Amino acid sequence: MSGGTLNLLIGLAMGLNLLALGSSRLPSLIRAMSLQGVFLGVMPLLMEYETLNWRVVAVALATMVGKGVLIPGLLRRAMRAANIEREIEPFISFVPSLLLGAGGTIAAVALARALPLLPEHAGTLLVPGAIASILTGFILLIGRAKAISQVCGYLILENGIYLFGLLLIHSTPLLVESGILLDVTVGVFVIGIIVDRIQRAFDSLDTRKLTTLRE
Amino acid sequence: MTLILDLILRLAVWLLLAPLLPGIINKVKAWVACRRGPPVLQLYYDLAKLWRKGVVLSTLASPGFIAGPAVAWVALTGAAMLMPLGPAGSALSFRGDVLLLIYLLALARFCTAWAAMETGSAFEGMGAAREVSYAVLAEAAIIAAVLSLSVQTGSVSLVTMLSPSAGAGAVLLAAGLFTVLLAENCRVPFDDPNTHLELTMIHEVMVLDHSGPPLAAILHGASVKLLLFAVLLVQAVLPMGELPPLGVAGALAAGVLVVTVGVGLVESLLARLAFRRVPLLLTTAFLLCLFALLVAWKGGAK
Amino acid sequence: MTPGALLSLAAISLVAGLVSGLWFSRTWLAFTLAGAATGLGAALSVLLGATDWEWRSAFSLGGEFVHLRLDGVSAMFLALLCVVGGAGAVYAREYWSEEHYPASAPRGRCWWSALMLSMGLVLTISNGLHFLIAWELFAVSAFFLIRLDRQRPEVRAAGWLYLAASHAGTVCLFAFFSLLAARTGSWELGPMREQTALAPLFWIALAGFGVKAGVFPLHVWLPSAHANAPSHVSAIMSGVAIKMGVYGIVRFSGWLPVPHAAGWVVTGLGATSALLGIAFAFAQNDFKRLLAYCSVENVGIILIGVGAALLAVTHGDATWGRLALAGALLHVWNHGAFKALLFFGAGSVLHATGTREMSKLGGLWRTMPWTTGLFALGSIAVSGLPPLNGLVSEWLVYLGLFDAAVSGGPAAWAAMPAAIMLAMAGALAMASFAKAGAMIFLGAPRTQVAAHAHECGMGMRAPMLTLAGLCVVIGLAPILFWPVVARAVGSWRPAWVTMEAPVPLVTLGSVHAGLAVLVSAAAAWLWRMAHVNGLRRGLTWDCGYATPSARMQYTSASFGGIVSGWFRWVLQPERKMRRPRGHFPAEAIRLERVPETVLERILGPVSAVVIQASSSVRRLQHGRLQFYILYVVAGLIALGLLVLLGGAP
Amino acid sequence: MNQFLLIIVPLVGAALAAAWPSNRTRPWFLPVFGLLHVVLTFWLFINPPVVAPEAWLGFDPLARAVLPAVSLLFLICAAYGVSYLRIRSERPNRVFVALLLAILGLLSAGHQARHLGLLWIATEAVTLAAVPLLHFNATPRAFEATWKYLLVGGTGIALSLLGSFCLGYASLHGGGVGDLTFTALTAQGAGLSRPWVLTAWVLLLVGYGTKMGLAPMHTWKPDAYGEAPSIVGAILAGGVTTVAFTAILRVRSVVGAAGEGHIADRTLLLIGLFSMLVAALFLLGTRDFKRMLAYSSVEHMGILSIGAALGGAGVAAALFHVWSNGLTKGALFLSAGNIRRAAGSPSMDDVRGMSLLTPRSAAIFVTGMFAVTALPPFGPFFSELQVIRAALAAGQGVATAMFLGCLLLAFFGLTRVVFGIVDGRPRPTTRANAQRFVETAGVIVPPLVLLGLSLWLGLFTPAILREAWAAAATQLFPAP
Repeated sequence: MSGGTLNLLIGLAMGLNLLALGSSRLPSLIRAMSLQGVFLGVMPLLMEYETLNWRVVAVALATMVGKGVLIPGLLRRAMRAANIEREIEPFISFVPSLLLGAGGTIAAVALARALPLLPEHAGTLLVPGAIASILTGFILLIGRAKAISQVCGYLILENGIYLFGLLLIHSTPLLVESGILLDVTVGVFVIGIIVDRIQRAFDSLDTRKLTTLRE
Repeated sequence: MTLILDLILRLAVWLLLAPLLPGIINKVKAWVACRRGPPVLQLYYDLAKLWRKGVVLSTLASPGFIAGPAVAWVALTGAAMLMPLGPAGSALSFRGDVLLLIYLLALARFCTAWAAMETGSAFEGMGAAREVSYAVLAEAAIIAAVLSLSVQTGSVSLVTMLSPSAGAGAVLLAAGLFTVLLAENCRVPFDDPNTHLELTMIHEVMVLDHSGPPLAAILHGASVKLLLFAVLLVQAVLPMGELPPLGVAGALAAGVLVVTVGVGLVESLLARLAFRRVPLLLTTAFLLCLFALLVAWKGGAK
Repeated sequence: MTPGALLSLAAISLVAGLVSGLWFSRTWLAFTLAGAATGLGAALSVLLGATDWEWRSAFSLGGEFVHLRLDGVSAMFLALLCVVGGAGAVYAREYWSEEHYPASAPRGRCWWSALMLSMGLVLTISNGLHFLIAWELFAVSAFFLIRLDRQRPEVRAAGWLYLAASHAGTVCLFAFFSLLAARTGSWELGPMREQTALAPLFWIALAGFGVKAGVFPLHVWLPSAHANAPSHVSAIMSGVAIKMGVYGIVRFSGWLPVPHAAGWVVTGLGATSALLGIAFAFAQNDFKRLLAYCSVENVGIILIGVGAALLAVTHGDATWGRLALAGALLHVWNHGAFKALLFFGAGSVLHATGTREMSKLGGLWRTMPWTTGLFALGSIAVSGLPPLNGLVSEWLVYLGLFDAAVSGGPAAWAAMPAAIMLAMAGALAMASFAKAGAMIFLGAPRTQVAAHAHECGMGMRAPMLTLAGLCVVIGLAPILFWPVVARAVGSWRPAWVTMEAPVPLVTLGSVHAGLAVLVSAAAAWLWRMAHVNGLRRGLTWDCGYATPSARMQYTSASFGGIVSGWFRWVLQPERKMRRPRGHFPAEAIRLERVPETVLERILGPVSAVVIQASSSVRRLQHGRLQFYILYVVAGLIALGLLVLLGGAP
Repeated sequence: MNQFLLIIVPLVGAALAAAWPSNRTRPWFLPVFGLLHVVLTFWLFINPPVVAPEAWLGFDPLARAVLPAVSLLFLICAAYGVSYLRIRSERPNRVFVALLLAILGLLSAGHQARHLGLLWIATEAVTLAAVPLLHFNATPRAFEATWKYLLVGGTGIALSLLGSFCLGYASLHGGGVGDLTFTALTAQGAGLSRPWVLTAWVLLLVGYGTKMGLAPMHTWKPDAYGEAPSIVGAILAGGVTTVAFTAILRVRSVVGAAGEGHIADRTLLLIGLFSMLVAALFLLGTRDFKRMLAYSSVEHMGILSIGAALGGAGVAAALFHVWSNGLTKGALFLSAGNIRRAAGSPSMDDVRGMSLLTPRSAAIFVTGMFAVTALPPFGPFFSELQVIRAALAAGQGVATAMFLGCLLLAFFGLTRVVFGIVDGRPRPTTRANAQRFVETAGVIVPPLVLLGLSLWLGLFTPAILREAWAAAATQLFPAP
């Protein structure tokens, strides 16, 4: 039954990817991302529910708090400071990114077949979901002009990797957990700080302004 | 002792006979033009007169202006000493003397050009420029001719080289060397020794400012050079190997005379070429010698 | 004393000079001369002795044991280095003196010692790794010497061009020595003629050393470097440094097996360099450029000799190969001597007038009699005219070629064209130096600077006299030098060793001597005759023109006009002219400039293409983060595809 | 125990420095702890400990072959840092000093990590710790550079994490029990699942390649090196990149054990050549002498990966090159820093005639440039020659030709820029700016020492070093 729930959650996460790709308004983008973070936080609990131990719980909590609350909050603050509401003229506009994302998701499902899985993972959507989120992350990173959207893209990319990491959470917990914790630190501290600093230095979050360093 | 005697005799022959050739040439030209013309010995009189005359030196000229003709004269006489005279052979013969001969001629040219540039006159600059430039092609032709001779005879020293065998090569060589002779001695059609328009001259314009003994040295040197080339030409093409010594001497003399007369005839029949055509003719001469070389080589190969 | 002791003395004194040069010019000179003398002693003791000198170190440097070796070939080049290096050091003290160049004179002294030291190392080292080290040190010290006067942009440009070209050559040498090491399994150098698998390496070596030697298509760096360097530097560059390239070619064609075509290619390269180099020289107006191009010609002559020797190795007999190689090696000395002499002369003209353009000079013989005489002597020598040394070596090369032609083998196909081109080159050299000497020293001064020139001092005259003496001695007594050359030939190919001269060098020498005596006698006699008969001074005959001026004299461009017309296909002169118009033309202009054809017409476009590529690649770094991440993804995809394709068994 | 000290000591130093009140005396923490670290490292280097195969962290041959170079470079940069921070006394240096020391500790961890996850954590911790150092100057340009470094580097982080997951899954799929020490992975060898290994290799190569700065993932380098203080540049170029390189080497050994070595080598060779070519083309055109250093560093990363692609001898040569390039590049960075400070601009367009204004730094800069372009007898000459020889021995003739061609182009570019700023007459503005900069011993001696080390490394390479490199090579490529 848990596998079903897990796949359901992953499917929702994939849906959120498309939402993130399609929305031109930053708040909805952030909301999609944070929601995805929360879903991801739930997953380990689902996977490990019979052998539940404190580490898994910690990971789950860290994820939910970090990706679901802290970072979105930070981004919202920066957004308000820079008072930007929406993504204007992105490098890849919304419909194409949607199509790309959708196509990518389909391709991901197909591609996942190429990689052999262990029987216990055979049924899950973990791999396609991971690939799809990674793809979404890249599309946002490449296609959006606002620093905030790029950060969201980066975090969705991380979410994808996290999804993938769940394959290993049983066998090599430490790798996964440390990875997750590091994501959170990257996300929270560094990116947050830099976004803030850039907002102050350029008093805008439009990366079009950040092209003075060039050949 | 005999060596000294031989040397003196040789010098006498070369130095005394050389001025005869221009005289003969002028005589021939006169005959063709149905004039009486200057006496055959005219050049001797001129030389004697010049030798006694004083010198007018350009204010710009350095001692090199006088040293030049002297060096040139010595170089030409030295070259003549290397040239074998039929049965008598040459004063000094060694492997590679032919190259030394060629470079002695070059030395003479260098000194004449240097002396000519001394005066800073545009005319003489012009002449010197032409002299040294045309020499490039002439020397190529000479080397090709010499190569053909040495390939033919398998030797690199004049005495043995200049006993060629008759053949197609000889004809080509004769034509080529004759043209080179005309060019090197500044005869028509390359240059006109009797013109008086400085712009059109090569050799004569180089010596415009020379006078007195230096001029004498130059003129005499020029005649020695002419004789040198005539002798070279004759010995290079006439197969005189099997004749008796006297016969060879006679043949040589006759040959030189023929060449001289030929030069005279050419001068009276042809007009001077335009300067831009000169390289063409010289190249032809070079090609003639080159063909001679190929003939000689392939002949030697089989 | 053994060569080893002498060499170590030389090295010590050169190092001492290197250290002291920064402060004390006199001490530096003493040390440098001591080093040169001892080095020369070592070289001669090897050349006149029978045995090579060899030394292996107990310690290792860069992971290799130091292995020094002085045999006939290297000793010949070492002797030249010592002579020119010493002479140049003396010359430099007056020419590049403290009071004229307070900033650069000390640097110049240090780099000079460094240059001599590194070239000496190049000549003695017999280990690939250390050879590369010494080679690069030599290249770099030469570079810093060239740009001594680095405040002038054209000097900097010339220096950079030299550095770039030299590095290109060095890269070839990297490949050469690494391949050698990879094939033989060690960096050790030495005779390995029997390992025929190594033959193809010769081509890489030829390219690498050819750049330094200034062989025709690879000579691009040479003219500007020689022209813009201080004259004593030009002298050692042209006299010795480019010979290092020749040394490399001779050395490794002697030690390694050579491919079958080597003889043909080297002879061809030599003939081309000889003819085209001198054609370019004749067309120059800058007299130092003229000398530089003349160096290209002389390297060509040397290579003709080497090529003939290689032909003899592959198909032919030793006799004419030996002659040609002997000629080439002797020409290395001769060219070193007279080219250094000529550059010193050029330096004293430059020192006196400050211009390198012949069309601004003229009539210097009055103010600079010594320089004039010495330059004239150098010109006779470089044109290969009797009775000086130039002829001796060219004569040997010619004999080699003639014998090759006479021998009638396939080598004749190469020998005969080479001989003819050599003859044309000789005639052109004579023409070029008639022009140079005349334009600089004869006639009337064309400008004020030329009118107010001054003779150089003893410090610059003495080295010139020394070198001139060397030219004369080799010219008049070539037989004295035969054993040396024969020794070198013997160590190039042991099979060819011979002591008795195969050609009548004695006769040639005596003819030269006699010629010298007669020439001077005749000149004196004519001079006396002129004075006896009475000598008047008058204006040059000007065809009745009333107001002649110095600018009416024949200029260098007009003097070279005819020949540069013949070589227009390669010279590609750029003309700017305004023909005289109307009955009383106001002005007429005719400017002619001979470009560096290979550099401007071939390398220029190529490098333009590279620069184009570079700027289009640089446009990818446009500062847009989105694209940077795209590049990462692209890299990911590309590598993924690569692995997929590579993964396919 | 000592290998832990290598990590702990600098971290303690970082903590102390962070707590230290005085801005003036804090910089002294750098040399002091740097010295401690050097002493420890070389003590371990002389008598290496036996490393248990299952250990997650250990001073194994690879660490022994690289870590001393990093430590040495850090010490000298630290010595420079004291005088540098005195010049920049207007900026608070608490974070700067603390993080520099932290980076040293994390580098030691990364070099000694024998566990996939640990290696990743250490490497990425270094990346993040470097962030505040980059915007030490707090100019908008610095923030822009940091932003790019962070996102491009972050992508690298993400990909290498994904790669690590894939490798882990490969082991899991091959019946592994989830032990991700390199010993275990190598032991599993052919048991690893092939598709997953290849995927992991690509992801890890790109991820760690981003950190190394291989083209086309090098884009962050010029910005970061151009805007960061030169001491940071030196440590990034000589230290941080080497961690990524050793990471790639370790992964490469696992892939080799899995029997896919030839594919890995091909990818390494191609990406190395590509990086060299791209770097050479950039060098031909760039007009900024600090960005020039970045591109030169890209070129040398290319050389490293080419060396890594050539098997045992190549890896030994590459490790040699890590030493020689790191030390020489350090000298270049420090002298470039002096020139930059004196000239007030990093661009050829406004900087000229520095040989007149900062003669010593200019001399060091020129010498360093020659050294880094493989002029004998400096270190890079010998190491690059070893790479060439290894390539030729491996029969890679064409690759060698391209390699040499790129070296030549890069030489043209470097000489163009370097002599462009050293020669000529300085502009009056530059002159005025240079008045305020004094070439004290503090800023001249460290680069000189680095040059001296590079020379010594080339001429008198100690046998023990060669032995260490060879040992590392055999650790990665156990002779079959």
